[in-house]
Amino acid sequence: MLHKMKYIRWRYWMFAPLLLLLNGCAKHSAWWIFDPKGIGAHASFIYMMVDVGVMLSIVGITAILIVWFMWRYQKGKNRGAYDGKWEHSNKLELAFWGIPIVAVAFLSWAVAVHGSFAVNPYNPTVITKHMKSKGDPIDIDVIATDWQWLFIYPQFHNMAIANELVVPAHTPVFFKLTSTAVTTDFFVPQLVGMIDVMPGMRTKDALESDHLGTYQGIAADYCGAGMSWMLFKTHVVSMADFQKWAKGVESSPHTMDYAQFNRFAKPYINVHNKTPVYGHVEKGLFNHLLLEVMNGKKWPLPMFMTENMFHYLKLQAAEHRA
Amino acid sequence: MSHGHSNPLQHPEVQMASRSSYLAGFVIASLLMLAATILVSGQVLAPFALLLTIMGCAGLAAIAQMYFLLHIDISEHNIWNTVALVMFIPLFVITIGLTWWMFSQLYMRTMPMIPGMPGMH
Amino acid sequence: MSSAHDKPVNPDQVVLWSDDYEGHDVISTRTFGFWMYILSDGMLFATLFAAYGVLSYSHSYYTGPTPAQFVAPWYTFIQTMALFLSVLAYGFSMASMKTGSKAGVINGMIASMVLGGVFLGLNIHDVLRMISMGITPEVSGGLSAFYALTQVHAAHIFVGLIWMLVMLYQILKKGFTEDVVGRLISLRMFWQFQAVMWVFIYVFVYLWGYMS
Amino acid sequence: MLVNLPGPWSPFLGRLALSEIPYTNPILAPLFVVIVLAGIALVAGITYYGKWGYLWKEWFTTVDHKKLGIMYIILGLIMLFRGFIDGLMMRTQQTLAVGSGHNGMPVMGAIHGYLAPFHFGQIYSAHGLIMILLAATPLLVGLMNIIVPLQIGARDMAYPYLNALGLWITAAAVFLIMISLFVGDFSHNGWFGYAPIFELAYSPGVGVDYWIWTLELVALGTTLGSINFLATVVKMRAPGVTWTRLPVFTWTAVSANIIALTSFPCLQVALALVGADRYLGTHFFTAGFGGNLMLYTNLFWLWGHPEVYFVILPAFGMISEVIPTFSEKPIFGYITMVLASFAIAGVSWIVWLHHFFTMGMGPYVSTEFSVATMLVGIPTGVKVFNWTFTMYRGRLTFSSAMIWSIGALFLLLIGGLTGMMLSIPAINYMVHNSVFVVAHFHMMLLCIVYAVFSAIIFWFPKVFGFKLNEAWGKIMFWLFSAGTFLVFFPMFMLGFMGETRRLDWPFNLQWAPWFDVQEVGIAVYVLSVLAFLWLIYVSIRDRAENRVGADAWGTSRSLEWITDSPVPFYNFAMVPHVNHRDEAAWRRENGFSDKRPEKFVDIHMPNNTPVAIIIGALTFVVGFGLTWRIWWLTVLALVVTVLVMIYRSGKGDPGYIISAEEMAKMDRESRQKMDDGHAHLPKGGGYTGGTVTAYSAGAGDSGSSGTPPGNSRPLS
Repeated sequence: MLHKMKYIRWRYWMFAPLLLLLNGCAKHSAWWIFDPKGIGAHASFIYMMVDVGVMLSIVGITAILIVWFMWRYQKGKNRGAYDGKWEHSNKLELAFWGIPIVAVAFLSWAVAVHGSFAVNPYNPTVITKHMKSKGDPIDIDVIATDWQWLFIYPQFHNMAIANELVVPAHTPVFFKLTSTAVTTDFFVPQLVGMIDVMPGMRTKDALESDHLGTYQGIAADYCGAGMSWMLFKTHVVSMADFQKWAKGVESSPHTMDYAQFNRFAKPYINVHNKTPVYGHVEKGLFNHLLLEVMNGKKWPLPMFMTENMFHYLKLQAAEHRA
Repeated sequence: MSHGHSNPLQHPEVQMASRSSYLAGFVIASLLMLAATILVSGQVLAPFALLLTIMGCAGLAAIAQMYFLLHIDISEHNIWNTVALVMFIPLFVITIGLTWWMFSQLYMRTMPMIPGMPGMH
Repeated sequence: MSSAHDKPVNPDQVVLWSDDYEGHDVISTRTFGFWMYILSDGMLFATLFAAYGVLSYSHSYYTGPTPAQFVAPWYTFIQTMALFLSVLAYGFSMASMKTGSKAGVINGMIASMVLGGVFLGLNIHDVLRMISMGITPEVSGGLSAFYALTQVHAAHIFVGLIWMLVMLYQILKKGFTEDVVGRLISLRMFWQFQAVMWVFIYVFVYLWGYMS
Repeated sequence: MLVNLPGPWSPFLGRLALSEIPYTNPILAPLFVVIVLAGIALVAGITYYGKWGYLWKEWFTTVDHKKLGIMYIILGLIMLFRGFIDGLMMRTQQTLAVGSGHNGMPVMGAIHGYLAPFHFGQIYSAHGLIMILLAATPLLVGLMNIIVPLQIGARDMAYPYLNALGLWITAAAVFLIMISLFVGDFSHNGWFGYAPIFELAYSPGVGVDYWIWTLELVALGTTLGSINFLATVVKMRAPGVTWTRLPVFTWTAVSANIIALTSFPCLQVALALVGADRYLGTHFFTAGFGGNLMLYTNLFWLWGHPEVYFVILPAFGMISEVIPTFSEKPIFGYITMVLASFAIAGVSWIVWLHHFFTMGMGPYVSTEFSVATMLVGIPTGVKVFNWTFTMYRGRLTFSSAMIWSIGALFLLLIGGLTGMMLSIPAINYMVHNSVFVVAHFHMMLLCIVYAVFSAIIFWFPKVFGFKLNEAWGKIMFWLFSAGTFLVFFPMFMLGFMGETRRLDWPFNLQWAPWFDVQEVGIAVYVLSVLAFLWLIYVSIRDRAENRVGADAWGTSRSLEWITDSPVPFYNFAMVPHVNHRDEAAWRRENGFSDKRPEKFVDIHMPNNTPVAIIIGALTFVVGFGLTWRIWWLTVLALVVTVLVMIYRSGKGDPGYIISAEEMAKMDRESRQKMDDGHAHLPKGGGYTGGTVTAYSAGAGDSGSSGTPPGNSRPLS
C-alpha cells in the first residue's frame, strides 16, 4: 500500500487541468478528438466544429434569454412589465418553429448528408478522392479475439503483428475487420473513427495519416473483462521505415496457421502489452475464421475468469502464452 | 359510475354484434386465403408477381376481418378503437419496414459472399 | 384561449360542479383498454415479424432445411379454416348474446373452443412431425425465428381457450353481469385478432416460406 | 430442448447453491449484514408499533392512485439511491485504477483499483438498468399516477386494480435486481446488453438471466400502466375537460404512454429471444448457425430510443406546470406545446439506429436516421423557447420548485447541443461509445431528475397537505448542481480526450486529474443526498407551520389545485365542471375559489384488494425460479398466478357506494378542518414569498389540518 500512497501523491503534482488545456498544441496532445492526425478524424473534427458553431449560437442565445428574463421579470423587482394574459403570439411561434427547422435543415444538408459520405468507413470520399496521386493503398486484415488484436498484412507475405499496428504515412490503408469472439469496436481516436468488429461478419474501415507519430488504439465497445487491456499502439511511420519494419517482421520465424490461431484466440488479457509478430500467416485465415465462426466455432470463457484478476494472471502465466 | 344502472346486454358494444357481418368477414377472408393457397401450391405465377398477389390477399383479408369482425369503423362507439389502430399501423410498418431495409443493407455490407458459406445452396 | 380570461363571467350562470355526471361507461372503458392491449400485442407480433424477416435469408437457415422443404400449404390451410370457423362460431355466440340467449352463447362458445382445439391440435401435430424430422429451433437462426412466430401465436390460442373455459363457467354461474359481458366482448376482440394475426403468419411465414 | 448452464444443477434448487452467495466478498458481506439488521429493525419497529394492519389495509392492498403513486415514488427514490451508490463505486474505481502498473487491491482480486473487471461490469450494468427503468420510470409513473387523474377530474384511474398490479410487478423487478446483489451475480454486459456476449458461452453465470427477467418484469408493469393511463385520459375526463383543456402535463403523459404502450413489446420480444437463446438453445443472436447478432441491437433500440422519450416527455410536462405557476402566467403557446410533445413521440420511432451508427450500415441508411434524429431537435427547441417565453412578461418567484425546473432547462440545453453532435454520423464515429455519450445522456436523464425533484416539491403539498422546506430545497439544489457540474463537465472533457466507456482500467494517466474532479463531484452529490434526507426530516418536523390550502402556491393553475390538500381519497366531493384550461386560475381570478358544491350525489369507489400484491410476489418467484432454473418453482408460481387471476376474475369487485348524505357530511367535515387549519397559515394562504394578486387572501379553501374524511388516513 505504501507504493500506492506514493503513486497517488505523485499524481497530484499533475493535477492541473488548466495546464493540460494549454497543452493542446504540444506534440502529444491529451485532447485526442481536438487534435486529429488522420484525414478521416480531421474531417469529423471539422464537421463537429460546424455543428457546434450552429447549435451554440441558438443554445447560447436561448440561455442568455432565460437568464435575462430571470433577472428582468423577477417578482417584486419591477424591472419588466407584467402581463399575466400574454400566452400566445403567432409571430413568435412561427419563429420558434422556424429557427430550429432552418438550423436542422442546414445541418442535415451540410453535415449529416455530406459527412455520411465523406467519412463513410467503407468508402470515405475524403480519402478515396485523392487516391491516384498517393501511393498504392495497403490492405490490413484485422481479427479481434478475446482480448487481443491481430493485424495481418496480405501484401507483405501475409505477415502479422498482434496488439500493435504499423502503417505508412501518406498512404491509404484499408481495413477488413472481423472478430472471433464477441463484438467490439475498432477505434484510434486521433486517426479514425469507430467501426464495430463483429464475429461472423466483416466490416471495413479506412485510414490515412500525414503525420508521423504514435497514436493510441482502443477496443471501444464492451467485449468482456479484458477489454480495458485490449489496446494497440498505432505507429504512423514513413514509407521507408515501414518497408524496413516489414522486412524485419517478414523474416520472423513465427508463423500463424489455424492451429496456432486456436492457441492465440483462447481468452487472454494482455496486461503485459505483448506484441508478438508472425512472419507468415496461413493464406486466407481471415475468411477461414469467418466461416468457422459462422459454423459456430467459439473460444469460450471459463466461468468468472476475471473475478479474481491475480488468480487469473497466475493461470495465464502458467500457460506461457504469448 | 353506472354499476347495475342498466342492462349490460343493451350496451351498444353488445348490440353491434351481427351474424351477417361476421359471416361476410369469414367468407371473404377464407376465399382470399384459399386463393393464395392455390396460387402458391400451384406456383402458377412468377415469384415476384406471386408475392405481390399473396401480399394483396393478406392485406385484403386483414382489412375485411378488421372491418367486419372487429368493427373498426368511425361509429361513435368504435371511433377510439379506430384512432388507436390508425396510430399503431405506421408503427407496425416502421418496425418491420425499416428493420428489413436496414438489414438488407447490412447483410450486403457485413456478409461477404465467401465460398463454402452456410446457406449458399 | 386568452379570450376566456377577458370575457366577464356571470357567477349565477357558471357551472362549477356537474351533478348529473354519472361517471364512465364501464364496458366501453374495459374494452377500450383491452383493445389497446391487443394493439400492443400486435406490436409484439410486428417485432417478431421484423426478426423473422431478418432471419429468413438463405444463410439464416444455416445448413438446415428452409420452410420450402417442410411447409405443407394445404395442411396449414386446414388449420386456417379451423381458426376462422372458430372465430365465426364465437361471433355467432356474441350475436346470440344480443337477445340474452344463454344457450346460444354457450353453444357458440363450445363450438369455438372445439375448433380452436382442432387448430391447436393440428399445430402440435405439425410441430411433432417437424421435430421427428430433426427440424428443431436449435438447428438454425431461421428456424428459431420460424418457431418463435408460429408458437407465440399458438400460445395466444392456448390462452384464449383457457379464457373461454373460464368464461363458460362465469356465464353459468353469474349470468350476463356487466363484468361478464365486458369480458366476453374483450375475449371476442382477442379471438378475432388472433385470426388477423394468423392471416399474416399464414401468408408471410408459411406461404412465402414455401414459395422461396 | 432446455439448455442448462454448465456446472452443477439439482432438480430441487436448480443452479442455486451455497457457493453462489458471495459471502467472502469484503463489500457485499458487510452490506448484507447491514441490510439484514436494518430489515430486522424495521420489522421489529412495525411490529412494536402495531402498524402491520395499517400497512396492509392502507398501503399494500390499496388501489388508490395517490397511494400507489406515493409507493412508486418511494420505490423510485430508493432505487435512485442504489443507482447512485453504483455510480459512486464506478467513479471511485476509475479514480483509483487510472495509470499504469499494479495499483490495485489484492484483497479484492483487482490489479487496478479495488474492483475486478467482472465486478465493475456488473456495477455499471446495474447502474444503468436501475437508473432508467427502476428509478426514473417509477418516479415518473408515480407522479403521473397521482396527478393525471386529478388534472382531468377523475376519481381514480380507469382500472384501479391494474394500477396496483403494475406497481407490485415493478416492485418484483426491484426485488429481483436487489437480490442479485447477494445471491449470484448480475449481468456484466451493460444495461442494454451486447450480442453475442450475453450468450451462454461468454456469460456462463446467472447474471444475464437476472437482467432478462428484471427487464421483462419492468416492461410488463409499465405496459399495464400505460394502458391504464391512456384509458383514463380517453374515457374518464370530467365534463368540460375537452381535448384543448387538458393540462400540458396530462398531454405529455398521454404522449409518453403512447410511446410506452407501443415500444415496450419490442423490449419484451428482444429479451424473450435472448432468453430463448440461453434457455432453449435457439440461434437468434449467436454468431454462428445463421443467427444475427446485429438483430438484437436493432430490436433493443427499437424500444430503447422511444423509451428515452417515454422518460423525458413527462419531465417536460412537469416543467410545463411549474414554470407557468411561478411565472403567474399561462403557458406560452399551449397548442404548439402539445403538438411538440406529439411530434417528439412520433419522431422517436424512426431514430433508433443512431445508437449503432458504427455497425457499418451504408451512408443512405445512416443519413435517414441521422436526419430523423435531428428532427427531434425541432419540437424540443420549440418547447424550450415556449418555456423561456412563458417567463417573459411574467412575475417570477424563484421558489425551490422553480429553480429545479430552470436547472432542468439548462441541462436540456447542454444535452440538446451535445445530442445534435451525436446525431450526425460523421461526428458520431469519433465519440460513439466514449464517455462523451455517457455525459450527454446523463445531461438528459438529469434533466428528468431535476424535473422530478421540481415536481415532488411542487406537488408535495397537494398530496400531504404541507410544503417542503424551501431553504433546504434550495440548498439541495445547489449541492446537486455543483455535483452535476463537477462530475459531468470532466466527463465531457474526457470524451474529447478519447476515453471510451466502461473502462475498469483507464490506461491514460493524463485523464487522472479529471477523475479526481469527478470524485470530488461525487462527494458533493453525497452531501446533496444528505440534504435531501434533512429536507424531508425538517419538513415533516415543521409540518404544522407549512400547512397549505387547496391552492398551495397561490398562483396554481390546473384542476388538481381546486380540491383539498391533502387530497381526500375520493379526490373531488363532486366531479368538477371544468370551464377553462387553467381551471384553478380561472376560478381564482373570477372569485370562485371558495365555492364548494352544495349538492351531492352517490359515488362509487373500488375496494382494496390483496390480489395485486400476491401476483407481484408470484411474478418475483417466477423470475427468481427462471433465473436459477428451478423449473418446478417456476411452473408452480405460474400456475398459481393464473389461478389467482381466475379467482379474482370470478370474484370481481363490486366496490362500495358512498351515499350523497355521507358525502355531504365528509365535505362538511373537510371544510371544518380546513377552517381550523386556516389559523396556521401565513397570510395570503399561498406562497410565502410575497402577496399574490388575483387571489383573495380570505379565500376559504386553504388548508385542511390533516385527517381527510372517510376511511382514508392522512398520508403524513
